Amino acid sequence: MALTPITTITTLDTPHAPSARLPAVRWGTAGTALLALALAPLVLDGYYLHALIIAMIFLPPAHGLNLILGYTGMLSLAQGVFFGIGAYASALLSTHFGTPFVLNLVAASLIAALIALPLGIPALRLRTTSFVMCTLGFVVIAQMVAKNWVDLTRGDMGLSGVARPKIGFGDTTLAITQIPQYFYLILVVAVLATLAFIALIRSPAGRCMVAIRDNETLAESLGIPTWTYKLIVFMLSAAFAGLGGSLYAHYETVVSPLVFQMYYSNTILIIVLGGGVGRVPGAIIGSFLFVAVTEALRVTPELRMILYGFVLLLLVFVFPQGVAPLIERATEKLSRLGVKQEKSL
Amino acid sequence: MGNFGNFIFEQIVNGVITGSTYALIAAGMTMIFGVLRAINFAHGEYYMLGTFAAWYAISKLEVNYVVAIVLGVAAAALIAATIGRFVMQRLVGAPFQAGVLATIGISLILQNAVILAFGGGYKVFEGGWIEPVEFFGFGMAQQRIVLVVSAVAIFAGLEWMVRKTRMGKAIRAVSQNIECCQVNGIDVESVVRRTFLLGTALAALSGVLTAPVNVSVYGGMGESITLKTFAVIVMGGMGNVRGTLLAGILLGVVEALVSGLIGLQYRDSVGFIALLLMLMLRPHGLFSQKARF
Amino acid sequence: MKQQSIRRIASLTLWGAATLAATAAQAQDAFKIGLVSPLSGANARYGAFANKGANLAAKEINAAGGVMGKKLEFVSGDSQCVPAEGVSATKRMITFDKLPIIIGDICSSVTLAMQPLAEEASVLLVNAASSNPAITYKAGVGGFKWTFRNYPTDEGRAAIVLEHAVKNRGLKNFAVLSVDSDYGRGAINFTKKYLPRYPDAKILSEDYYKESETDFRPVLSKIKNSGAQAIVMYGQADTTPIVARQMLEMGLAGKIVLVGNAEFNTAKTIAAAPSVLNGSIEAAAWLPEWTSARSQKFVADYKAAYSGEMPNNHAYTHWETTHLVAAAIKAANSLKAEDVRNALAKIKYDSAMGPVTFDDHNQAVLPMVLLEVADGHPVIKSAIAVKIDYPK
Amino acid sequence: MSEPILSVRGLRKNYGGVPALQGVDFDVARGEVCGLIGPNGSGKSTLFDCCTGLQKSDAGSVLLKGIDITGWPMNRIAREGRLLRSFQKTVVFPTMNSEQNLVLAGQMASFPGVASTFSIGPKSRARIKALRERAQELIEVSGLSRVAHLPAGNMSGGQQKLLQFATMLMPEPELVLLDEPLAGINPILIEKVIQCIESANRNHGITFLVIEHNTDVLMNLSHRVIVLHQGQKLADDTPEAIVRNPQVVEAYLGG
Repeated sequence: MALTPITTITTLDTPHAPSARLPAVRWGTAGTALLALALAPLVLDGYYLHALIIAMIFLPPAHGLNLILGYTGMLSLAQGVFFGIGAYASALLSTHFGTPFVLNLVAASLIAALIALPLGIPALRLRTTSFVMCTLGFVVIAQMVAKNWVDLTRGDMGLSGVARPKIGFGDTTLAITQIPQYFYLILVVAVLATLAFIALIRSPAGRCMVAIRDNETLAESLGIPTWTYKLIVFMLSAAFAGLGGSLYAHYETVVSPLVFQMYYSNTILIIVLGGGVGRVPGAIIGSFLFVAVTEALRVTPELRMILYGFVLLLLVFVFPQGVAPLIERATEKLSRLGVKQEKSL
Repeated sequence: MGNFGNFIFEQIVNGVITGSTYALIAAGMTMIFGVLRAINFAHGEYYMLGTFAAWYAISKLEVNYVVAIVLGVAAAALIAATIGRFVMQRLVGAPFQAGVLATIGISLILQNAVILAFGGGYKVFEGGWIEPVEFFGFGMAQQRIVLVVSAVAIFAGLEWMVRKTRMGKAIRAVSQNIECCQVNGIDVESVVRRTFLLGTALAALSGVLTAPVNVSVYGGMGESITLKTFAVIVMGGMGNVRGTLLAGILLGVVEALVSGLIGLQYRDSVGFIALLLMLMLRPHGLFSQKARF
Repeated sequence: MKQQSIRRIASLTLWGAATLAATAAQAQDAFKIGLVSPLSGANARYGAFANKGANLAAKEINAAGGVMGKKLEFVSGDSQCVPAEGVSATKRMITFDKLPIIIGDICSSVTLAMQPLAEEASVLLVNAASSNPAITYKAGVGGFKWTFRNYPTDEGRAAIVLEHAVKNRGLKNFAVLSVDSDYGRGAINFTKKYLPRYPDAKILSEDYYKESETDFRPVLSKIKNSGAQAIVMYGQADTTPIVARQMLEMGLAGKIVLVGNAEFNTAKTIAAAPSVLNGSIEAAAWLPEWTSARSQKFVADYKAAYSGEMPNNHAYTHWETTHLVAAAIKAANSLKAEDVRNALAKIKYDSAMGPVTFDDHNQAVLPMVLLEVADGHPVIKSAIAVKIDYPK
Repeated sequence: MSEPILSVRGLRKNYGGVPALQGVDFDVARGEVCGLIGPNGSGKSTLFDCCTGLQKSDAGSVLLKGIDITGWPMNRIAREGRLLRSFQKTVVFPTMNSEQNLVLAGQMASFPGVASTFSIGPKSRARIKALRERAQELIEVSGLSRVAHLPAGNMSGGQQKLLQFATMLMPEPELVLLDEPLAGINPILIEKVIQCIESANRNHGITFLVIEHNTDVLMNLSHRVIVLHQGQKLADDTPEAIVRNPQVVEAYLGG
């Protein structure tokens, strides 16, 4: 039996006849949300900004997972690996060569993608559970490598003192040290990543991914080289993860083999499933939701993880499609409402 | 060179002992996978629960080890029954990732609940038959022999159960085709419940049996076991009980040799490296004839 | 079922909110200190000890009139040994609770991530249990002015143990079996650094166990066959009984001794396999058997406070560090982080182990005790305070 | 007559020792509608699978327009060979609506390569626009306009059949293999499908190889009929001759 296809999910361009102004409303909501984020530093203090930053750091990897799970239909637990690889790549570049932030950022996602290639070629021969287990194996092995390749990674000592990002050149250089600056920097990266993601799934290739998810044989019979697409998607999702890892390294300023714990893969998975798999807003809503929940639960440190567990069960059984659909429906209602009002006027 | 031969032999024996524990735990997991098609990320937690309950019975209720085994397994089974009823059986036919998410949630709840209740510290497990006996020139606790023997016995029992009993036949039927069973009026949900109960009980049992030689008991002890089990069940060919026994013992032996000849720090990746190699060469598991899905 | 689970969650959350409200209510005239530690997940056990130790100290301090007339209270944060989580907890303490002083974390990677935060917020970060040398390499004159560490680094520890093992005990062939963490690996690196001082001493094999390891037979068989006389173990207290038990069943008792640091000397460990632990050498920051009156009293009070549970060294270091901070406040006669920091820098504090001072890297110079186990009881050989030569 | 568009030579295929095809040879001429009949298990679908690369044949070769395509991956045969097939059990992409299904079908033919499909630049948008228009036409023709906005998974079986048929025509293939196109659809639809096949064959010169159990219809539809029996070619002749062929009658058509 294959990964039970997520047949109920709707693709980006929703098939059911949408209210005429729905897209407008969509962009409207997106714009408002973005504006709200952009203004956040004016009203919120450090802790909230930090929470938002964490959310936005996990956003690109979540997009990556959404791409491979939600749009191509393969569950990969290796996102954490590529997240970690991205983090290590940035940390190594910055500590050894003092390369600028932007370069590290790009390099991190490139390196992640390149490492995904040799891993993906064998792994993608596998189906469903075997593939999941294989990606799980990558996590364990990555941690072993990080711990034992001491010459490169300094092993358990980890790499500390990763440089704070600097933007610009020469005397126009701006050193990012304050939380609000970080916030805007990471906001920009997150937005760019999101746009890239949308572009991807709106491209003809995006349709091919959905086709592979829906019925691989049929797609193959229509001349779509499914294997090639799956490999590319695997690498792309790794690139997204690497991006997040790089942001993480430059924000936390320390990287240790602990970034290869299951924690990160799980977190990314929870974000995507919680938000709504196979939906653009899914990963976005998910990442903020995740941070909101985990941080809110800090009110009871000792009960925190137990409650968190219950929240996961709640997700599975009460919101199996994630929370994005609720919000989408809300916006739709909104749009219909708008129409009515116009009529009444 | 005979010396080296002895060394290898000793390592193999070590491996067989550890491996039979892996096999025991994995057997439960693989059966659950068979009927539910869900990877149980919480499986190690039942191993932990069983051990914890037995520890509690021994050090707080001051019963003897044999009683503790019963109590430990019973306690774990009780919790498993509840979870099976309210969570696992509702995963029938749910998307794969739903199972992953739900079981991660359960493992968080169980693990941290135990930490909350008993504190995070290690507990020393008293009891069991830990007197060393001389065995081909190297010592080992009697408990280890008990462990291997009971593992073999249990697997014999499982084999018989799966082949002969109605329960076993139902399990096999559900593993092959859920829809078909639903049509033929097999109560899939109850089969899932019972399989889950059996599987978790096995995990708990192996926990209690290894506790005397593993000495320590603590809330987080399930995690690493769960990971190892994954490797074993895939190698054994998902849902294949006999294959799981061999895969478990194989993993145990390879681990022992690696940590004996290369280094203990590489031990945990052994399972998955082996798994990856196998998946490349025999994508359907070492022992199952055909892929089940 | 849905309703049920929802209700369950609701009730639990309410419970949490209630407790929070309660703490908030009694928090009027209290002086709050942050305590970041792993409270959930696989490392929760360390955090539990740390919190118990710290809270015990707070109780004692408050019984003696508190700090500057205020009650001393802890705000606890969960780090799960994940930097991101630790940073979240710290951020929360800095911006919400506006805490001037934070104690934390046990896991070095979290502490390393906390350092820059403390620096930016000018919050005093006192570490009580991380052993990664980098922490104080980069502190004080090394850069981070607001980080202090009241915990011995492993460099001195490794040096003392090796010297005693080779010089006084004539051990030559060592096998390494340490925890696979920055602590275990770091200590072994230092051991290797000092090994060349003893020409005929050598390391035959090197193994690192993961924190949840329980099966040591394979590696012990190897060590047995390698003909090593001693196992160099820098590891967790919790694992030592397991290793000892399995050495016992393999008949290695009396043939191979343990040297290093992993609570060889606690009653709990020795009870697991007395014959194995006899003769083992350990350099400890603290151990429950330490004879000083203050230490004995701590153990007694701790057991009294926590239903007979034996404290471990995390409990002690957090207990002692809390008292140290209180002392610094007293000396500074101020609750302002800046004053407390300056006071701490030049404090001369009498810990249960002996006098504590801080060097120019804000690293505590404090005595470590060297012990051997003789017929089931720890015997103190010496107490030495080590100064570190920092990498130039 | 020009070189055959498809020629199968000595094709063999076993499933775990059970022979499904044991040395089948035949040609399909350009522009004809060729019927393929035979009792269940005579290897018809297996033949399709081997021709389209879904299954690897054990022996023999498949030539498409004179090029040996044996062992090519399915997608290459479809793309470069312009050979499409339908499946016995109707399949469409359930979460996509009709237009998306059709655009996807046309995509590979109208994009130069995988890389170019990742672009959302004007060129690629223009390509998609063209595909959209064509898709709409086909939707019109197959009378799916009313349900075109639904996810294909929510359409009726018959509608899915029609959509699948439209999908076959979308990338303007040269050869289409239809596996029981008429199974389980009502008489009116049957008429419709037949018309589509004939017009596609006449107006676009598409060659068809059709498996169908509805022999009466097939006999009228096809220019030539090949009969498979127990993995071997039993007969290959005009419909008129086939219905009179005693072996065929005995093996398949029945009295």
